[in-house]
Amino acid sequence: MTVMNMIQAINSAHDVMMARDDTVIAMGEDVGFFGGVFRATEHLQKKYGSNRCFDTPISENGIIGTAIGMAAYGLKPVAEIQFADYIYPAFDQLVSEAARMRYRTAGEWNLSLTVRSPYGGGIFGGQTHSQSPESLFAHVAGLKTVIPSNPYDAKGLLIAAIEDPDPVLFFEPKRIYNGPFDGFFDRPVTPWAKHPKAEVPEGHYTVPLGKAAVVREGEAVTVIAYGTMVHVVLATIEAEGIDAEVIDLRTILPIDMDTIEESVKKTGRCVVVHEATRTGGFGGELSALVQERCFYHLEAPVERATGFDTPYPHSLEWAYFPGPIRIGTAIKKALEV
Amino acid sequence: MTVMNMIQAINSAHDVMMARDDTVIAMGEDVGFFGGVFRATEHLQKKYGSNRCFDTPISENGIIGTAIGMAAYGLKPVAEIQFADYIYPAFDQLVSEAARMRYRTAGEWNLSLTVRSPYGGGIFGGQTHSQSPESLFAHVAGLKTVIPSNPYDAKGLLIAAIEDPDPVLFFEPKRIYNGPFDGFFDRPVTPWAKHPKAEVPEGHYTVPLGKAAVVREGEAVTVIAYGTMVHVVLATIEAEGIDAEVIDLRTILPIDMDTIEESVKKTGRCVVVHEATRTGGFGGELSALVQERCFYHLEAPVERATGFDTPYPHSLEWAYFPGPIRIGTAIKKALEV
Amino acid sequence: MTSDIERPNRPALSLHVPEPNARPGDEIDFSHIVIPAAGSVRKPDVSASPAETHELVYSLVRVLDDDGNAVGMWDPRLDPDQLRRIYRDMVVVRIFDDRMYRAQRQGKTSFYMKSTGEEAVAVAAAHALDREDMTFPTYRQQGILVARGYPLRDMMCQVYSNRADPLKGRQLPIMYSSRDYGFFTISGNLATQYPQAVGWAMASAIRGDSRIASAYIGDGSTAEGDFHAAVTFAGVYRAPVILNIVNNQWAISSFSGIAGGDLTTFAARAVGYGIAGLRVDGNDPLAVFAATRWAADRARLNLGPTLIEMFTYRVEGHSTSDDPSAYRPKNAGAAWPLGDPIARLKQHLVVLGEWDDAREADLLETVEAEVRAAQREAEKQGTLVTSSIEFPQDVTTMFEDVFEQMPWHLREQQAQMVAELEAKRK
Amino acid sequence: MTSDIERPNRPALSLHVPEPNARPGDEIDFSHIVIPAAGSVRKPDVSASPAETHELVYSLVRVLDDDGNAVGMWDPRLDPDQLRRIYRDMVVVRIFDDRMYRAQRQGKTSFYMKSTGEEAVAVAAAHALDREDMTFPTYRQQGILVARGYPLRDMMCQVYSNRADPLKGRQLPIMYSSRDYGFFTISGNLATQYPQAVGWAMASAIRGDSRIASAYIGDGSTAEGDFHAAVTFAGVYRAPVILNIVNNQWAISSFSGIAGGDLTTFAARAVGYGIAGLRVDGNDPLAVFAATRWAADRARLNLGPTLIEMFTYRVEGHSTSDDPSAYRPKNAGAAWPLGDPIARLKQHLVVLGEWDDAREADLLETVEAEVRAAQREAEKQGTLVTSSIEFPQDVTTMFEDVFEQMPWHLREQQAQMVAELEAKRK
Ligand SMILES: Cc1ncc(C[n+]2csc(CCOP(=O)(O)OP(=O)(O)O)c2C)c(N)n1
Ligand SMILES: Cc1ncc(C[n+]2csc(CCOP(=O)(O)OP(=O)(O)O)c2C)c(N)n1
Ligand SMILES: [Mg+2]
Ligand SMILES: [Mg+2]
Repeated sequence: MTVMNMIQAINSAHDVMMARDDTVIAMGEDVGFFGGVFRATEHLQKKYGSNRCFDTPISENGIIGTAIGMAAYGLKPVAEIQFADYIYPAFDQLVSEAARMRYRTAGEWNLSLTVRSPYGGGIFGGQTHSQSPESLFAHVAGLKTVIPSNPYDAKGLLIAAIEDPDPVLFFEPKRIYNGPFDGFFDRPVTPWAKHPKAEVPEGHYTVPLGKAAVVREGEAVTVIAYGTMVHVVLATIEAEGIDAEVIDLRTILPIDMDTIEESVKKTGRCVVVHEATRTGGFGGELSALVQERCFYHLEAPVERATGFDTPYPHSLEWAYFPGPIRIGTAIKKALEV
Repeated sequence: MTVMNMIQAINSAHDVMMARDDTVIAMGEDVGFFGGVFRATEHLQKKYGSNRCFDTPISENGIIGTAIGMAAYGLKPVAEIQFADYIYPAFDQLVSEAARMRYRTAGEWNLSLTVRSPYGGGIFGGQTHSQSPESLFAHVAGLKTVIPSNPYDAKGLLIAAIEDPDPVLFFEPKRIYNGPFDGFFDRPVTPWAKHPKAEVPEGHYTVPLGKAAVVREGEAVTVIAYGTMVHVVLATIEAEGIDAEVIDLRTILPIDMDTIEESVKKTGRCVVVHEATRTGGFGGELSALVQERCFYHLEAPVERATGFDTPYPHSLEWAYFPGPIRIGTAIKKALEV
Repeated sequence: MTSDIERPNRPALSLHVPEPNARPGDEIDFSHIVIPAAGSVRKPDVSASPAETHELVYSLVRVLDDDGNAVGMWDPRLDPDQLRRIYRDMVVVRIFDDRMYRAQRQGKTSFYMKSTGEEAVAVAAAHALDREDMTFPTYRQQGILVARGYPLRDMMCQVYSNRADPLKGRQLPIMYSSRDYGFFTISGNLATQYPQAVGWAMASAIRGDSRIASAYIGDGSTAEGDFHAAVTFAGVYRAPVILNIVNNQWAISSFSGIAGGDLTTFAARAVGYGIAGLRVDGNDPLAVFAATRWAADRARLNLGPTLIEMFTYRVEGHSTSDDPSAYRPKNAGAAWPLGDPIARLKQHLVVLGEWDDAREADLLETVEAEVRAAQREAEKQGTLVTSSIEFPQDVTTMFEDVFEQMPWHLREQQAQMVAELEAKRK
Repeated sequence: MTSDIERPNRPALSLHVPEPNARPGDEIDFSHIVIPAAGSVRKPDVSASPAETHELVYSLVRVLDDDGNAVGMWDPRLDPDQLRRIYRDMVVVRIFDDRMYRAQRQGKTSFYMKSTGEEAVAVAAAHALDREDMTFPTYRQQGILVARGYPLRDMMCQVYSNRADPLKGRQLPIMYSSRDYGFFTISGNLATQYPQAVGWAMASAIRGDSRIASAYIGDGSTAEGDFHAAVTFAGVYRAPVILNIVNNQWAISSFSGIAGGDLTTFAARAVGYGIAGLRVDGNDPLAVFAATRWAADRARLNLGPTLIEMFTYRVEGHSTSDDPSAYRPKNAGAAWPLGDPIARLKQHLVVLGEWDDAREADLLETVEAEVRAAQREAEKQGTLVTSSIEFPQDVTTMFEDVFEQMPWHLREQQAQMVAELEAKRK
């Protein structure tokens, strides 16, 4: 066990897998010599050669298109999209190609392809360095989507993603690369070092895809969150003194409904939290599922605390970001009746 | 008034607007001389010149990218994407650019841009001529999305879209271009001629964006649908003898919540129907909104009848398509308790 | 900086929209097509620099002259048996296309696309590749499957979406896929296969493998961003890939000018990217073979990609959904000055004394019989079922292969569908 | 078709990954840069065919020689006043950049990007365009705003996201937008502005207007699909647009070889598309001016687009988030053999007898004062507020301009946010 921040954990997942399996390669803009703008692929080119870790042209479309070809060949590419906001040029290759390959070939070709991308807000990155597009991919049959909330999970989930025989989108909440963020923008930043989930094994292990984690047990209400929001939710309920059960979804799709149902049936109340814009966000799907499957257990409407339906505004970040007040309000509303 | 099918109504909307406003232009693959693969732009090049109605290279990206530039100049382009399944290469220009232009320029630039695209299944078009991607766009702040269900609305909504100062996606359910489809694949096709909504004024009129239509009043349950599904729902409740209130949403975003709330508060039950795959589909958002806003009126969970979460299979279409049985089952479930 | 709000000295601009030189009712006119004499084009050494190939992008590699002789440096000097195999495969494709076209017209399937006039582009190229090389075709290279001996019956089963359809009814007709035959799954989305081919080739290079990739794209589809990504990546990493542009001069109803074909050749794209390029008479099977072999040899020597424009003509409609007489003169296909690839190879065989009427009659009869037999076999497995829920396939397979493991939500939906079908059957 | 499963005759392939010729610790080496003598490049007639320009894409249009003389056919023969205006504008940009860079380091904003060494590419080009022409810049053409007289204070207010920020705090610093100054809104998404510029130019042509568009893209960003779409559409419709590629040889940490720059010039892309192309010494303000004017004249005559590679060097880091010493030798910028555009124009003015030390001192003093004054004014409107909810702007504007009319859901969210802020302030 070593203490790692999220970047180190992600770097370590690459390293472990590239050492074990020489079909694993890392590619993306600035990923090679420089090791990525967030340094997630640092040292890999030096260690494994530029054959297995290299810079690509600035063409997200080309990155995913060629990575699909490599996966079709039998490699396990781990492709970085520098910011999730820049994944859209690759949308067609992801949706029409990666997602469909196994199906349209009746299993003849599968793609063991991982697409990593720094994701989410909280860093004054403005409209194009802050987005949370997970719900767009959750709607696409054939894609898995994963969002870790801590170094331990990040490494274990990334290894599981790389080993998975299907394409996995792996969104990394960049706000918590260096430390968990509780949403109180005016408090000092805490580094990962103090967090139990920063204890990360150096070698190989996996955290299974499709399994949520109950990160806090509670009786009053179930709060479903993922990524940065897990920490904000925990800080919120602590500040408010609410006995919430907090589920860190970890995998967006396939959804771990068992864990959710069990919890909601126990608490009778549910709040869904995400950074992404509200309308058409993944919260809508979760809310619909919860009320479909737990209707007779629900004592109050399922509430959502989310980003607002505007582009991500640069300087108004702390009015935009779903922080403790927004989440606290939603939880209190769910507890009202 | 003339009797028009949907293609004729859409063609007429172009014609009326191109005659009234010489900043309106039509462009897209095969849109010029040939008049579009579904003939929606027939005669326009001849009538208005190849300056105002022209073929484009096969680059959806380029079509939307240049149309954005034209709209920034002050034109009102109506761009056709040949099939909604081929809109993904243009996703970045739509999401990162068209949707954001007014916001990021603080209102200095707005885009009066309409993107039309044949959409949905029911024609044995296989995976890439059958998709219903509306929920992807509903999640994007800054885009409006419209889906008509009949010739009268198609023309009026398209004119409203062209006149709208913001970008509008206009998805045309291709299964009902030539006649309403009731979902009973083994019954003979009825042409539009027999339908009251095929009576279409020849001149200018609008159907407002953001306004749903109650196409059938009823007391037992509210069914929300749009596009082809409106007809399948009507046929289903008739076959099952259910006194449902049927809402044709017409505009996906902005959502007409007033109409929905009023209806659900009356009936106490709600079913959402769409062709798109279920998970992350727009039904999730609608379901979430209904239970958030009508929770204490709901006597049963909001049900969803949707496409399955697989790619659209060519020959298994009638097992995939959300037909009368699937919809009927959902409605009956909503009525059970 | 001038600042003249009224801009009196500035003339009015106007938009140029390319138009083909003949529309329905006009006389077809191919006088603008420049045809260099067969054999007149230099063949660079296989290790030539890209720049040394660039004069070729403005010419046309041609081997067969008007009299059916193979001439010049590009003559691949194939033995008569191989010529006959190529000939036979092209004949199979044409007859196959005709029968499947008719099957669609008879309502046995939803859709079909022929490759009439373009058979050489697929067949002769496949003969010039190794059997293990991976091809990334469009819907007009069914000839590759034929050349590699893929069973016609299986192709037809795919077209029919029937019980024996290897793709389980999931794909539109003609969207074949066969890993074993090195035929990458055809996508309904144009151009996506191009960067995938480059990625596959890069992977082969990363692994120190010796197999190369060969990709196809239509003239119209070169406008897609995927084309640009593919050629950029191929050049940067010297990917062992052949990038074929099949310029059949039409993209549904728009002519190649709408894709930029009035400005320069499609082969000239190679100059812009600084990679090797060739422009080839796509209706000349020997030229297609020779150019493909040259490019393959380059790729195998780690000299990187070659972009090849296969210059040909789409003789028939785009697909069964298309009627080309709505946008071009009726006789356009027949008037194409570079002739028919099958007729041209036949003439060559005749000139060589390796073919005659008897053999021709024999071949046609055998192939017709073979195709007919395959069709009979295929139809035993059913044809497309449209107005019924009596599917030829096990309908529950619809939920398989979305992922390797079926998640709970798909299992639930599968059960729901089974229940629905039972209800429908009642 | 060969079929050798074991493939004994096939050598192993390998992947080529381009590498710059110097990394940190190495001696910087620009010996591969070919620099034709100033004045040595022919200037085609403005109505030349694209093909007549194509030899130029492999050369370099240069006007200023090593001694500061303007030589050759491309000399735009500007009068000294205009030269001094261009000079002054470049100086303003450099001083502005330095101050804003420092402001970012002082925590007054989140981010900044300099254009050091690339000032001519924006400033001299802007001087060669009409004031009404629309420019579609990247984040490194702030020089266009300066050249067009946009208030420095307003630029700074945008950088500070303060009360007077014309973009209401919504955009990252330096993502300026000004319709009135013909400066199209900068996007955080690379390359998207390129097809937009072509569309704008097409619209101008459709309307019989006389204004043209000028678009900018970085060398790295040419790999995006948008680049390909833009050039394809521009060629097909002969759009009145100048397509500038600013080749500063770096894209964050990757050198231009990763974008294909080792294979040919970026200007050579023009050959591939069959449009006019030029390659220009981007550090020579007179060459930039002349090439831009030539391309603008062509566009105004309905002769279509010109692709111009502005060959320059990114002297400093990519942005305030970047440290270039991690991936290239430290002194790279200073060693760039084509010099500094400001120094070169100054030398020319001195040679002409139109500049001297006194004027230089005077200019620097005036500009420094001007920039400082603007900064003072701007800071009166506040600087970026990060750890507080005391926003300089009216925070409710966050919900405006998503659509022209605010729909109910945004009104509800706006009210929610107001309530939240009240709660936070308690
Ligand atoms: C991304 C995408 N856009 C549009 C289409 C519709 N479409 C199918 S074939 C075709 C024409 C293709 O022309 P070309 O590339 O020249 O190929 P050809 O049919 O001539 O072989 C079009 C526009 C599609 N399949 N995919
Ligand atoms: C679509 C997209 N992908 C990636 C990025 C991240 N990014 C910002 S600038 C940059 C490098 C651009 O290099 P170049 O085009 O050469 O322009 P330069 O910075 O040298 O002016 C990258 C990769 C982005 N902004 N947008
Ligand atoms: Mg074609
Ligand atoms: Mg650069």
